[in-house]
Amino acid sequence: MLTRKPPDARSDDSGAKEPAMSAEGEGGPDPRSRPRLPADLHRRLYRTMLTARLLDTEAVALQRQGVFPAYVSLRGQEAAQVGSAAAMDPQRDFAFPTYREMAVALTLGVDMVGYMASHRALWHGGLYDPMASRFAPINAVVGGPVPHAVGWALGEKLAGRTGCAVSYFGDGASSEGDVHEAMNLAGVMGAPVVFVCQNNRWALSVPNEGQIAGGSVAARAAGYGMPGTAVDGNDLAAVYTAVREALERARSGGGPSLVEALTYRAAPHSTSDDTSRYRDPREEREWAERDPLPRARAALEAAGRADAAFFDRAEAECRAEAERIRDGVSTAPEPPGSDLFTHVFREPTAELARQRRIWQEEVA
Amino acid sequence: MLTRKPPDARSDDSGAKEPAMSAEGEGGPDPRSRPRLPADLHRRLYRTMLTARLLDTEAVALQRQGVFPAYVSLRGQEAAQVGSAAAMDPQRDFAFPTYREMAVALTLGVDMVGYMASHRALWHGGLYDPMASRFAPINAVVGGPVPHAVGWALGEKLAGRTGCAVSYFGDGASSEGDVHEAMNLAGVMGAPVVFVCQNNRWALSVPNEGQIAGGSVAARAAGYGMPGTAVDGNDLAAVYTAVREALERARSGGGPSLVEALTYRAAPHSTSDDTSRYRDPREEREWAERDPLPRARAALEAAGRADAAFFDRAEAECRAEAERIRDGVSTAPEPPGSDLFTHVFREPTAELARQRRIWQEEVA
Amino acid sequence: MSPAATGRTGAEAPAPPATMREALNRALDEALAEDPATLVFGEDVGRLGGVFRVTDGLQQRYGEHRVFDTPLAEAAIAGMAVGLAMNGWRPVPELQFDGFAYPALDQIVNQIARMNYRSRGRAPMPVTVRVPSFGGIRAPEHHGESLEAVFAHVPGLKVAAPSDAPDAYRMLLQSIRSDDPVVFLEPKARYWDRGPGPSGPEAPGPEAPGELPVGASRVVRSGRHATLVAWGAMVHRCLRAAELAAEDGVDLEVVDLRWLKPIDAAGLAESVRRTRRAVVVHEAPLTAGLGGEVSALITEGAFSRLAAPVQRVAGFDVPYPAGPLEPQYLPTLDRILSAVQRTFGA
Amino acid sequence: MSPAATGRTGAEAPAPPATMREALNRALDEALAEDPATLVFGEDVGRLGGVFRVTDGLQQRYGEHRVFDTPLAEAAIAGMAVGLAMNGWRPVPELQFDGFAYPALDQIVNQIARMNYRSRGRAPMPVTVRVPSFGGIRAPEHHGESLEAVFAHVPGLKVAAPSDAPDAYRMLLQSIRSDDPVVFLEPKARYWDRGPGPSGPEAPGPEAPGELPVGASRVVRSGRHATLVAWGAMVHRCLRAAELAAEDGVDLEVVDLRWLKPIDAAGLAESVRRTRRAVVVHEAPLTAGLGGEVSALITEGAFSRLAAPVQRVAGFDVPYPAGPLEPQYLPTLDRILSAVQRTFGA
Ligand SMILES: Cc1ncc(C[n+]2csc(CCOP(=O)(O)OP(=O)(O)O)c2C)c(N)n1
Ligand SMILES: Cc1ncc(C[n+]2csc(CCOP(=O)(O)OP(=O)(O)O)c2C)c(N)n1
Ligand SMILES: [Mg+2]
Ligand SMILES: [Mg+2]
Repeated sequence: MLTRKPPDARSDDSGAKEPAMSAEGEGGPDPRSRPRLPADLHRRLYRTMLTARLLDTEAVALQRQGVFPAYVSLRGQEAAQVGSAAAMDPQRDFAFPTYREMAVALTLGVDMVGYMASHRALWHGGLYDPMASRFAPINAVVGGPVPHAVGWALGEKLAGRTGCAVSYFGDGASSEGDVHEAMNLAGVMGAPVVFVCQNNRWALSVPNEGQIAGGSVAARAAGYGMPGTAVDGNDLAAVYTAVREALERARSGGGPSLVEALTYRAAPHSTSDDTSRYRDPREEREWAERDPLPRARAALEAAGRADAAFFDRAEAECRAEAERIRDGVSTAPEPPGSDLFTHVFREPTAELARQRRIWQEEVA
Repeated sequence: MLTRKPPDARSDDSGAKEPAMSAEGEGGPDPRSRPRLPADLHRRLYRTMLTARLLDTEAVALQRQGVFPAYVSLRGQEAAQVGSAAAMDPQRDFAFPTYREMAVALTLGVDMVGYMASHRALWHGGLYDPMASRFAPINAVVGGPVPHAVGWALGEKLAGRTGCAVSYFGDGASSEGDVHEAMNLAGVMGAPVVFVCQNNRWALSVPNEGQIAGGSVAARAAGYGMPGTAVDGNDLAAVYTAVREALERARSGGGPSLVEALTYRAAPHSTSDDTSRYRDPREEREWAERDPLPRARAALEAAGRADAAFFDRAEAECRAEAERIRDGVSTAPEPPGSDLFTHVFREPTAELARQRRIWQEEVA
Repeated sequence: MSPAATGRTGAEAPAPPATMREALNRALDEALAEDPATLVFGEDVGRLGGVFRVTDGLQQRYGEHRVFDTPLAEAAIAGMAVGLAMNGWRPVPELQFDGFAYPALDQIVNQIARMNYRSRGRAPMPVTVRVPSFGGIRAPEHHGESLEAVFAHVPGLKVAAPSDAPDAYRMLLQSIRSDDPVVFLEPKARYWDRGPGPSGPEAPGPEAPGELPVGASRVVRSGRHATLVAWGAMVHRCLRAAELAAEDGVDLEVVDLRWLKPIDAAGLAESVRRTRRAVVVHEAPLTAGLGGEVSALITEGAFSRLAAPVQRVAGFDVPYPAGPLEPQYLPTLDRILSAVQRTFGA
Repeated sequence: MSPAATGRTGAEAPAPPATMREALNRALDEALAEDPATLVFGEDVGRLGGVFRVTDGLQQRYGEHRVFDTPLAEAAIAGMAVGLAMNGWRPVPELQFDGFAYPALDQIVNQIARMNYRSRGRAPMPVTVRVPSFGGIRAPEHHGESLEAVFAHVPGLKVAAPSDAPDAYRMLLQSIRSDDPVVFLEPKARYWDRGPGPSGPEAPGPEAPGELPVGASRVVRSGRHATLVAWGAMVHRCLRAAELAAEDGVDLEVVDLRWLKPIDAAGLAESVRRTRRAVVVHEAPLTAGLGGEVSALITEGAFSRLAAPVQRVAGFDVPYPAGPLEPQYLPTLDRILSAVQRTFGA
């Protein structure tokens, strides 16, 4: 009789739960400190992270001003999102986001006014073109889009094409049945999909301890016969490298993989949330020290890849970009009421036409 | 970055997929051949297996005669079912079956006429008393009852009692989201539940290869932080020992475990099924050599625990018992039509009373 | 009634009427106090006290064994309730939002609703599934859905939808005390309202629970010219419509259906036999909505008295929309009043 | 039309009319042949050819890439269809039985039905979800359920339920060719029947697909005294009831609704304006069943002509029962005829 021991969540092969600080953030002579990103890319992604941070801050402000009814901040997860999305080939691959992947959208070049329109409640799925952007409509069902990514990836394989799907989900989502069904399906079918779990430690008010039996999402991968990797999700290069490896594997017929990016939801779950009810502010302070943005900056500096002028310009240009998006979404026109009826079906029905007439006569 | 390799499904620590023949079936001087069951229990369980086999055979015949509209045979799984159920404490524990656990019911002392009534389509859940029998109503939703077992077990823990739940499910069920959610829940809550997966290699027409990514259900346990064990499911003593260990662990506060009993569905999925469409008869013949019933008999003989007289008497008595049950279920009265209305609610509604009157006037 | 409960609802200085959130919280508090088998669980109901604070303070008061957070897994939440009930507990799970009840539907329909039947009464399911429901709060997708027609169709379930705070209190206690499974739909848009709806009769306070039996509707405004039938937040809107109609001399009766299964067919027929006209109003999409059932029941029960076909005013047959379109999707006062007019042949 | 398809339906020796299983199989075959983007998948649909053999031979003909078995996971089956559709495929997933559609419901309602809307028409969902449905075959629990009211309530879905083999063929091809998602409910009890129902008009053969538009009902028997409305296997039962009534000189019209969303409200009104009486018959439980919707639509469309309230004959509000009780649960000929009598004031 062969007994499997539960994995030690902190042991080496199940993914460290306390993300080891990457040497990047500390400079120094440690050989691991050598940048794992090409210099150009490194600078570019830093700017994307910065824009995301600034736009996120604007969005929180817009909610306070009543422009957005609510907003879900990704603060603290910029490295996980930008690093993973940058590893994709935007010509071939396709991302399936949740509701918190703003920096993924930004990295993939999604129309950000259209993206943020979802937070202004102009249209649930956003007003960008998901097919042209290769970034599926914003999806609020936790776990729901994960099987979509597997289906898309399988479709790519069936067609003999080489694109990969990237499926984003959270630590909380890992408990949903859909995620299990999707991973097993991907494993059985050898679908070219990379599951990117942003473990930001919290699922609304529930911490990992109350969510993830065994302590590691990455460790689940073994049970599906796929590689599972836990990385420091606040280390831009580490995330980028892990996802890139997984994409290369998928692209060359090696099937699915799972990358768990260990990060932190630095902000409340949403602007309606009150973290004081359930988490210790000390934890937030601890994680503030691992903020991925200063870390990425320090890494650039340590590698001698950017000087003060670079950072000044980045700050100015990224801020301008964030403000452009902010202004764009703030002033975007509301969709006309007739849009209620326009997109329900491709082949319209008489009954819906009748209801549209009622709307026209009695509501519009 | 730490990469987990997919487990080799045939390697030692993820559970052998080809069940190693237990030495019991071969006799010989191998130290592993020493019986792992007390002699009395060994004889008793052999008789239970034999009754199950004979009753199963009667049931198939009843279907051919048109007494049962359909029947799902457990042929080949007697050791897995009898061994696991015998490890339970029927005073404290509670079993949550699927639709194929006839020999579990038999082992637990369930009223078998009431059990088989479900196959005669007298009442879907069976006509036995599930609460008194500590054996939940027959459940046809694949994966559906698994969370029930976790809830029951959690209830036991909350009450400070020491009972354990035993959750039965198949290899096919392991793909269902409910099973994942239930296992994660059990792990997070430390619920005293033993998950017994009877991997009979087939889920209707789909073999393990098309069902279980990674190849092993037992290997999934690690991802939930619980022990997972793959045992030769046709080895009565091995199943008994593994489930007993798991129950002892659960009972003493050690939380959930998973036991995967590797066995074989020797019969078609149900009497409506046609295996020639999807599986090689050679496979059936191979597995016939590992039939758990002759193996249990050989083990008794090898251990000098039973002689010809014992087997003759067992044959006669078990056959009589199987025939008693067969005759009982064949002649059991059909439930009255009013039963349609009797058990819908505990607190009846006027509307249902009205419908019952319609039934009385226009149907009965 | 338990000391804990009386301690909070007794003869102290008269407090302002509770909001619906507070009323529901009180009902849960009382249920936990009066029966140690009662358990409250779900996503974020423990430490956080629920996203709407309906379970606020309960974990502190009754401990982590009685009030607890679960993993994010709706099927498991509903499914564990089955096992808990089979082990003698009285589970009150919460599904965080209407739209996220779908992953739990298999367990609710195929398991919770049938276990008593399947076991021939041996395994009753005294389970109350709370679901913050309906729209009107400009929420994200899947946070404004109306699933009552789905639940009401399921044999073995009872379905409640209160419209104001005092009734929410009474109906929740009644549901939890019931030995049958109840799906309890809470109108999110009314969570912050105090007391009964405008023009509603002064409903009895929390001290007089359960005086209306399960399945009873109530007339929240009597009138002579037509009957409006609604539940949840739409009751309030119908009361507003009745006020406006009254200015034009049209005297509308408003029936708060309260129980969506069983439905008070007799009460509906009684009202419409008097008024001879009926309009049913709901947020859910029109087609196959519960308005069809209500319309059919009224027609069956009052056909010879009906002056006009029962009118239905409902959400359109479109997915629940985002912010600015929400008020155009939900039944407006104009649409309700137009429907009333149609019953007068206008 | 593809050579593969014509080869089997062309000018060879006249074959006996196909059973519904065979007709559906032919439609799938043709859909696979005519559009290489069509995929058929689900539990046991490949090697086995489906538990009812509806997909028999398709994997052999089109290969494991076009017709394949999935793991036992309904949410994944529906969910993968979304991704496949977004990648240009035309998925035709099967859910093995009605009762096992519940685990897929979240993906069907919250994803498949909404993706076109959510994406403002950028990500259409040409998905046809086949569900062997309804009762009447003395099957185990969860194998005799009627979910049409649930699906018909969902904005963004279309719902089909054919009643005989030629129509099943046409409607399935029409559904697969549609760019909107269709839930296709196949009446298991009719799988083995050949040709149109008794007394039904000789329906056009498979060679003339789709001549009725999506949403059209059809009169399968014309009559003057009352209209019976049904779908799936109940159409056949209504035709039998009409034969019996004819013996008593009562001339019943039978409308096969066919499309349960959109519903042919105009067709229903037209028929009942002529006959002045209507009975709707379905297997699903009465309360909140689609009969309520049909009753309301008829009442709205033909009120001034109605001689009596629309009658509903449905399954009782109880979980679908086992074997011997099944015939007592399903609408009987007696119940249908009694309801007709009630429309005559008897
Ligand atoms: C199926 C489902 N259930 C519940 C919710 C409500 N809800 C929204 S976000 C959330 C927590 C999600 O946690 P996680 O997956 O870790 O993602 P994060 O919010 O941390 O990014 C919950 C419970 C939902 N959106 N979908
Ligand atoms: C949720 C659900 N989906 C589909 C089915 C139809 N079905 C019945 S048994 C079965 C195969 C089950 O395989 P497994 O779990 O291995 O159990 P076994 O039949 O081998 O005992 C299927 C697909 C079902 N009963 N429930
Ligand atoms: Mg999280
Ligand atoms: Mg199996």
